[in-house]
Amino acid sequence: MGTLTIGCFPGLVGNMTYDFTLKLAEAAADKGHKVNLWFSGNATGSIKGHQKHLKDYSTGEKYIKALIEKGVEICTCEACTVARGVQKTDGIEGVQWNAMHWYLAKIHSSDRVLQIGGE
Amino acid sequence: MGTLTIGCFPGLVGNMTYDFTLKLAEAAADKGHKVNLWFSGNATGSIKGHQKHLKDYSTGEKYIKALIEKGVEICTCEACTVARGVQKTDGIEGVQWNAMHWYLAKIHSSDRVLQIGGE
Amino acid sequence: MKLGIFVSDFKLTADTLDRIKAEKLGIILVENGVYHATTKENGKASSLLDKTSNLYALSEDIQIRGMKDSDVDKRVKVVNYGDVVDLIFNEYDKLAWL
Amino acid sequence: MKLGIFVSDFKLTADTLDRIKAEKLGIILVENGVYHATTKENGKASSLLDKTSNLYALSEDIQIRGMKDSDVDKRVKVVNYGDVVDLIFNEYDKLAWL
Amino acid sequence: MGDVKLAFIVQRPQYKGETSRLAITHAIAYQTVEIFLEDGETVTPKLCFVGEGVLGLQKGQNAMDLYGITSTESHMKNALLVDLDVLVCKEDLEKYGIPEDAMPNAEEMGADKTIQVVPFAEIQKAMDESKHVLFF
Amino acid sequence: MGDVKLAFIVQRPQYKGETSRLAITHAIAYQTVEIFLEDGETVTPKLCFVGEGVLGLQKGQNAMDLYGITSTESHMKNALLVDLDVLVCKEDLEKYGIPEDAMPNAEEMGADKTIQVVPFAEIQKAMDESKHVLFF
Repeated sequence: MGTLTIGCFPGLVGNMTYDFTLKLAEAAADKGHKVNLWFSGNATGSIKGHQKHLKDYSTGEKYIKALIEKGVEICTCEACTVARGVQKTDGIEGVQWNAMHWYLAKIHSSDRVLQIGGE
Repeated sequence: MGTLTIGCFPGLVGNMTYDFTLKLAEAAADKGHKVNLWFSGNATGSIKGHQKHLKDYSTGEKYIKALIEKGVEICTCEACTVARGVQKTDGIEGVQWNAMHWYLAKIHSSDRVLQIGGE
Repeated sequence: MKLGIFVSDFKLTADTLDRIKAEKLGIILVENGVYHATTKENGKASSLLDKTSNLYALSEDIQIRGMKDSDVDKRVKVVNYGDVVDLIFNEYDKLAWL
Repeated sequence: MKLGIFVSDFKLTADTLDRIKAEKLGIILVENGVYHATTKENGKASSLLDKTSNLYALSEDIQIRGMKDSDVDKRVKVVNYGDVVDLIFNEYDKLAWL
Repeated sequence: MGDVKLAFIVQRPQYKGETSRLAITHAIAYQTVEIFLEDGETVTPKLCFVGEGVLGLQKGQNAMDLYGITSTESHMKNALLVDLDVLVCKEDLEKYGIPEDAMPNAEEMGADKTIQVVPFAEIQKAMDESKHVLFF
Repeated sequence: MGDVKLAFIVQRPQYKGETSRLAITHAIAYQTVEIFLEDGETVTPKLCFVGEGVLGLQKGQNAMDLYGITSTESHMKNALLVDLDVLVCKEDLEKYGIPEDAMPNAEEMGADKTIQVVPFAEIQKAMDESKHVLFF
C-alpha cells in the first residue's frame, strides 16, 4: 500500500474536476492506500459547512465527511479560505487548516503526487 | 444615461475576471449610468461577509459595499449560494438574494447587457 | 447588429469570432486578451487584429502585466475603464464575452 | 521517467504533451478529455491517440455524457476509478494533470 | 417595452465548468420572470449551442447515479417542456459526428417543442433579431 | 528520505486564474516546511515556466496600484530571495518576443539567485531528476 497526495485547486459545484478529485481519493482509500488531500484556490470554498445539497449541484460536504471517516487527511489553505470569508468555526469538522508547507510535507512522504490545477 | 446589467459567473480571488466586473460596474456608475450586477456560479461565493483582505488576494467585500453605496443593485443566485454553504445571514449587507428570473427581469429594462461566463 | 466582443484570453478555445457576422464589429481586449495587442507569436501579430479596425485594449490590463501602452500594435486604441463604458453605450448595441 | 498524464479537456490550450519526453508515457482521459477517445473531429480521430499506446478513458466520464464504452476508439482501454488508482501506483511514478 | 428577445449562445461543453449548464437553467427562468414585470412584458430567450457547446447534450446521460447531480439531458427536456426554442448547430454536430437523433426530446413528457438542429446561419439570425446576446 | 526534489511546471499565464500564481507561493513554502519534517529531511522545488506560462512574468508590474494585489513580479523576487531555482523556457520567451532582460531580478534586495532562462531540455531534465512533477 502506498501514499497518494492530491492537490486540488478548482472549486466545488459544477466544476466536475472537484468531483473527480473526491472520487479518486475515495477509490484510493478503499484500496487501502493512505490519501492526503490539499485544497487551495477555489477548492477552499468547499470546506464550508452547512452546504445545502440541491439536486442540481455537487456537494463537497457529505463526501468530505465520508473521506475523513475513511482516514483521508484533508487540509485547506488557511489564507485562501479566510480571503473568501470562511472562518475556521464555519468549516466542516475534521478538515485541517494550515499553510502551503503542509502540502509540501505530505508530498515529502508520498509515493505519488497528483497536482490538479486548472482555474 | 442608460442601464447596464452585468452577469458575472467566475469567482472571486485570483480570477481577475471578477475584478474586471467590479471595476467596470464602478466606472459605469461613476458616469451616472444605472448598473445591475447578477452573480451566479462561482461568483456567488463572493457575497460572503467578513472576507479577510490579504495583500495577495482580491477582495469582493470592500468593493461590493462601495458599489451598493453608489446605487448599484447587486443580487446573488440563492441556489448557487446556499449550495456553497453560505446563508443569507452570512452575506454582505445590501446584497439581494433571488432566483435567476431577477437577472432576466433586469435585462428586460436594460439598454446593454454583458454576460460574463467562463468557469 | 453592432457587436462589441470582449476577448479575455490569448489562446482562444472557441472559434466564435471566425463565424459571427456583424454590421459593426468591435474587439475589446481585456485581461490576457491584451497580449493580442502587445505580443507577436513567432514574429507575427495576432490574426485577431485583422478581423476589424475597431480594436481596443484596456490600459490597466496592459500595465499590470509589466507592459507599456507603447508596446501596443498601432491598430489598437488603448482605453481605460471609463472609455469602455462609453464604447458600451455609444458604439455597440450588443455585447459578448468570449 | 514513467509519466501518467491526465487530460481533462477536448480542446487543449497547452502544447505540453507535444514536448514532454518520457520512457513510458500513459494518457488517462477524464472529464471532457474522454472525447479524444469517443469523438472524431471531421471524421478524424484525435491526434492524441497517436502519442502512446498506453491510453485509458474513465468509464464514468464516458457514461455521464450519454456515450457508451463501445463508442471508444479500439486503442483506448476503458477503466474505472479503482483502475486509475492501480495505474497510478503500479504503472507510473510521476503524474501530471494538464 | 413588450417582449425582449434574447439569444443565449453556449460555446463550451457541458460537464466541466458550470457556465454551460447554468445557461440552460437561466433560460428556463424566463417562465417565472413575469412576477417582476408589468402586464404584457415578457422575455423570450432562444437557447443556442455552437462549437464545443454541442458536446454533452446527447441522450442517455446517467448523471444522478454516477455523480449525484441532475443531468444536462434532463435540463434540456425541461427547456423543451417550458416551450423554449432550443437550437443546436448542424455544422458542429456533423463536425463531431453526432447524429441528430442523439439529441434528447421530451415528447413522451408532453412537450410540443423539439430540439431544432439548424445551420449556423439560423443562430446568427437569432442573434441579429435579439435585443441582447448572452455568451456562456 | 533525505531530500525530495520537485519540478513545478507552470503552463498558464499569470493574472487570470489563480493557479499559475499559487504555483509560485507554493514553491516558496519549501522554506518553512522543516517544521513538519525530521532533521535532515528537505523538499527542493524547481519552479519552471513553459508555454503561455512565460507570460506575465516581466518586470514593471503595477498590480497594487491598479488592482490592489501583490504583483507576480514581487512573488518572483521573493522566490529568488529564498534561493529557489527559477527556470524560464528560452524557446517560449523567444516565441513571444520577450527579451531575457525583461525578467525581474532581486539583486538589489540581496538575492544570490537570478532567473535562469534555459532551453526546454533543461526543464525536461528538471522533471526527469525530480521525484514528483506538479503541473499548474
